[in-house]
Amino acid sequence: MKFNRRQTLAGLTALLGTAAMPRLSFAQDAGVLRIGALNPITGAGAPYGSGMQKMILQAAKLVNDAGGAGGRTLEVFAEDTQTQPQAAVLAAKKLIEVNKVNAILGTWSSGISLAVMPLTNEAGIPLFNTSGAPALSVAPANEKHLGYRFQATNDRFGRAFAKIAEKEGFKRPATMAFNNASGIGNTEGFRKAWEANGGEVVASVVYEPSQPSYRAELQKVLDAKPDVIIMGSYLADTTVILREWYQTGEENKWIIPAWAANPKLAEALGPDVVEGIIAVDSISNEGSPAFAAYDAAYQEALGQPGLSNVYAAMTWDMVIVLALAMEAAGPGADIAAITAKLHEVAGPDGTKVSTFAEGKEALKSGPINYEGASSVLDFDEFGDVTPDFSASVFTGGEAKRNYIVKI
Amino acid sequence: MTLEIKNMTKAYGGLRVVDDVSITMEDNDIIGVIGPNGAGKSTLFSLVTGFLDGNSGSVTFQGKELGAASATVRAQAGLVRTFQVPREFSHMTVRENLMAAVPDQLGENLLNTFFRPGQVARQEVESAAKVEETIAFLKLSAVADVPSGSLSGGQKKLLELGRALMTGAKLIMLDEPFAGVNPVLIGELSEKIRELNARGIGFLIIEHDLGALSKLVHKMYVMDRGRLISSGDPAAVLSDPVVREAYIGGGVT
Amino acid sequence: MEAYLIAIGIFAGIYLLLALGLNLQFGMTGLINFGHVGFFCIGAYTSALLATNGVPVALSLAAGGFAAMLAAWPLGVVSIRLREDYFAIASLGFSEIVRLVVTSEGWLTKGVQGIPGIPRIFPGVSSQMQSMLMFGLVMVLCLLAILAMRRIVKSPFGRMIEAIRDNEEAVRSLGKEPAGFKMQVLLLGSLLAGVAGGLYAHYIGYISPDQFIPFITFQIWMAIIMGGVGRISGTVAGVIILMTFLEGSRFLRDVAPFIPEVAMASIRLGVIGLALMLFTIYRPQGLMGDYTKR
Amino acid sequence: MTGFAELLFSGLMSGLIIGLAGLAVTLVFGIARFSNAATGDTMTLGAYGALVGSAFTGSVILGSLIGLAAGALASVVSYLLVFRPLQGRSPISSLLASIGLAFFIRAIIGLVFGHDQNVFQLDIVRPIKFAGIRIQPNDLKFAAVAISTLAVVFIILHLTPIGRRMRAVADNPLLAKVSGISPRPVMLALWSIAGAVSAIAGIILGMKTVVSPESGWEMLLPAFAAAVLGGIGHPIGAIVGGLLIGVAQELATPFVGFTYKIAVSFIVLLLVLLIRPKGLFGRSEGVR
Repeated sequence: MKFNRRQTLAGLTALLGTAAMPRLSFAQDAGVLRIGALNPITGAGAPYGSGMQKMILQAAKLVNDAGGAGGRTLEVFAEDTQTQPQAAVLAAKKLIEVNKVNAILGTWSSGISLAVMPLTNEAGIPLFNTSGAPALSVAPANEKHLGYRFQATNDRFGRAFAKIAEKEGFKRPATMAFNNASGIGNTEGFRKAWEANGGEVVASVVYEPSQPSYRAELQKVLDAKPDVIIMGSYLADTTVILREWYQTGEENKWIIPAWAANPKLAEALGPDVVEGIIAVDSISNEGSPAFAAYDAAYQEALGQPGLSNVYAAMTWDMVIVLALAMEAAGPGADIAAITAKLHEVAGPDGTKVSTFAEGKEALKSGPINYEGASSVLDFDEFGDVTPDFSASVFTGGEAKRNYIVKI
Repeated sequence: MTLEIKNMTKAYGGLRVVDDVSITMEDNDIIGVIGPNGAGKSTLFSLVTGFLDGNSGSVTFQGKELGAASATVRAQAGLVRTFQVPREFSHMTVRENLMAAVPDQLGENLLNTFFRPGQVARQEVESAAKVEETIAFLKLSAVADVPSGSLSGGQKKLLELGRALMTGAKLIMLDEPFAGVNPVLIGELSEKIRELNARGIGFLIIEHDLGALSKLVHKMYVMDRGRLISSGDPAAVLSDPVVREAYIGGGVT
Repeated sequence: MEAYLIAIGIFAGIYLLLALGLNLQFGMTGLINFGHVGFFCIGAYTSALLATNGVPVALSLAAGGFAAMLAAWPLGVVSIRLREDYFAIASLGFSEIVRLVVTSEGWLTKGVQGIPGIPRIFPGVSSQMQSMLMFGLVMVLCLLAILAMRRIVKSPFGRMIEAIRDNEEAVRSLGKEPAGFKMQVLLLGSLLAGVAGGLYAHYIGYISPDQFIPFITFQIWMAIIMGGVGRISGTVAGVIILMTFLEGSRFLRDVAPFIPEVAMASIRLGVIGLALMLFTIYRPQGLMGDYTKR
Repeated sequence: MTGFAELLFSGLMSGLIIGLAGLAVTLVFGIARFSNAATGDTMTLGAYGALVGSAFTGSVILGSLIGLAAGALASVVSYLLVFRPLQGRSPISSLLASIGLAFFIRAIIGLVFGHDQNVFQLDIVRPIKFAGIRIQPNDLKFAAVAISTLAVVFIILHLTPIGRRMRAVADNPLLAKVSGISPRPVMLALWSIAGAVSAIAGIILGMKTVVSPESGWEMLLPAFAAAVLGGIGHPIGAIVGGLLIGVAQELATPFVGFTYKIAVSFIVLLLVLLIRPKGLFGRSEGVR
């Protein structure tokens, strides 16, 4: 009796197992290029992930509506990284092995991209990411040059911070960083650039998140009497730190990445506290026709302005650049040939285009230069882009763009 | 002298649960400790076997002052107790319970388990033979392979006695061995205790069942509210008016 | 397709190594270890650091297991004699300290940047072959661990830890010190976790501190509680259930498209929580458990 | 020097939150005899309850009372559905179930409220100066709330009949049972008090920082540490333990580095277990 029960259970478990097995992949279709959308739908990246995924789907639809690229249409397979490397690796395996995708688009945090890149390298397919870690540019991670980054590196952010601090005439900067790769990447990038210019960073602190108070950290920084504090931070910790700072009565300035110094911060703290904060962002290529197209798509899909999710603009560009490369490589080209064309269609030389349809047309008559929604999108030898940066200053609770820095 | 308990005292806050108790016991003795509920008998056991730390007093066993020795060390020295509510290893069979009690098993070390399996197996065979003897002696053969949790109260008491025997104890302290045991089994248990005593094992027994106990023990101590109030020959102790007073709660004058 | 299944198999094997150790500790001995991921982390980092500095992978894997075991020792010395739930809290604190040290001591561990480019275990083979070999290795190690567990269960040692789980005081009354047995169990479980960590690091190729959060520990707990506490077959079943659940939720949208994907993280967490509660209340012996034993 | 004093003050403030959470842990431990890992998420629940309450009533104070009631209610429900069926089983079962409960609460909060941060709309003002030390008016209010909470808990425990019965059960469950104390009202009282105290801790934490589904869980280890440091089952001990940990975190980190700030509470915990497992105020029974 007991044995029977256990047998039944074992059988049930096996059944469950089979139910979870993916459907068998369809036979390869010559007219279709499969791409994987691997985004942080859940976990820490959840605020951006859905938008990123939807923009990939939307852009792919646009490409297909324009008659496809290189004679093929795009088919998108979407997976969730859960913002966790283990889950991301399994998801990438599934995309590569089960769905047989030819490119993976839209990994978000550096930890995820670094964990997924060995898999895409092995499969010989490109990985388009939106992560900041410098390690993603070089070997061992990017030894095959299949990694393309649509986001500015942390280093570049740091350089932008330094430019802005210099332009604003600050003399005694201090830094505070969230203890992760991106947070420290920003402030260390700033330090390198600032010290290369002969400046001095008067104090720097790295803090752990989720604390009831950051007074000790703040005090260490404030004791050095900085005239500006450069942050490598996120929304939640920035909210607490700024509140506590305001309550100390100090009057230094702040330079904060825009993903932390955003409208939600102003809403949480009120206009008085955020007054004068300089928010720095790699700018989406606003005002460009590509951005307008993206913005419209984003508005339609999510009911929010496209500006609220810079990463979605990046994933939008990913699809279009890939499709243009397919078109340039011609019908039947394999993914290696397509990847080889990426620099060409996005690079600075050629007819400027801002949509896929436009680019497809222009390619008939010569080289093109896709100017993206997220940036002008000119890849360097590492597959990195160098977007422009904006400095926005909060006045009356709203961030107003003051000027643009080029690095 | 096998065991000498001197001036043992344990207090919780102001309440002296065991108050200045001294008991001595020769080799081969069977000694009884009686007293009403809450007299401190079980606490005294815990103090002597190292399950509790006393406030003052000392225990000497076979000429060695035990000091702050742990329960484990005391048991290893041959001073082994049972519990009022039997603490059998309930998911293990009777046989496994007894096997577990065998001292100095090589196989209790993981390295030996993996790297000297032959010796471990040989030792297991030896232990199993001893366990068989004990099972036969205690007449537990019928239940030898039954999970001990499902034994009757009396059988559990027997099992605990058996485990104590397996450790090679020199002095076994039984906490209410007759409680909840049917009269037939009580007689048998008493018989076993006498037999073992004849082989040289001393017994210190806490009990409520005065009838059975008085026939068994050579000497009796009476505790009430933490203190020793009487001691001596069982018959004399039982006729002591102080004892009667304590037991019957002052109802009889 | 096969490669995806093999990848799941490799992860399942790694989880199984973790679960077997935890089952030895909790299921068989009654030791509540909430810091299992800490030893996993130590194994992963030790092996990764050694291998990226040129030590042969076979050696670095062993060193990972050994380092995890070594780290368990002081934790045991400090807290193994404590009551079981105190040990639980102490071990949870321990794993958090491990994560913080790994995060903060960048000179050694590369801190928050993590360690990229950890060498594969089998150099110079195709990726397909790599996965196959890796799967084979993980399965062989799991098999070895299972055989070791079986031998332990049948040994005098196994009898003793079962006795400890049933009644610690009675064990002491027989002249045996539970702490010594618990320590051995802690060390062996940590060794397994350390080896699992090394395998994980070399398989995934990149490790960073945020991969070693306490949630991993509780996933393993869920596996052994659902599968059957104290039983090897239950542990295997539990890990299969866990992997089916974790990966199966990817396919949930095919079945139930009305659930928004954003909600999936909460749903996964909630299901794990609910399973922990329901199983402890209604079926403490787990799916594969046996009423006569525990 | 004023810097030092300010850090001390800020440490005391963090310590009050940790101490309140530790108080909830220690109360449950003293009477229900297990470590309740759902304490942190009950805090979160209280904070969200207060947020919703404030939004409905337009008053932070009324909202907080609603949050407090939500915490107490959730706590009682969790007792009735989860912990009562486990009574009489080993404390491990309850501990495991409480972890499951913690995850479950957090999942529900995540589903209902999403993962974005939320804040209480409190006025943010510049500090007042007292003997050169900058002090936040809000901090003073929080401290007052925390201290009155303590006072209320102690009044309940020591001056009401139900409180006396609770203490009797905590001192000696067997004896209490024998002397005819019915466990049901004692347990209901315990769980509502523990839930309310957790909720208050969560609300203050939420007001000082931000409210997100994970915020309470992150406080769990410090809360445990405070309870153990004070001697588990000992209410005053938990508060003192919390204050010590809060102050130690703020004062020690300039020396050990800020990234080790949260490690301070674990290290305190391990040290206490090593040197004095019964804690500062506790009795030795049941620790080893």
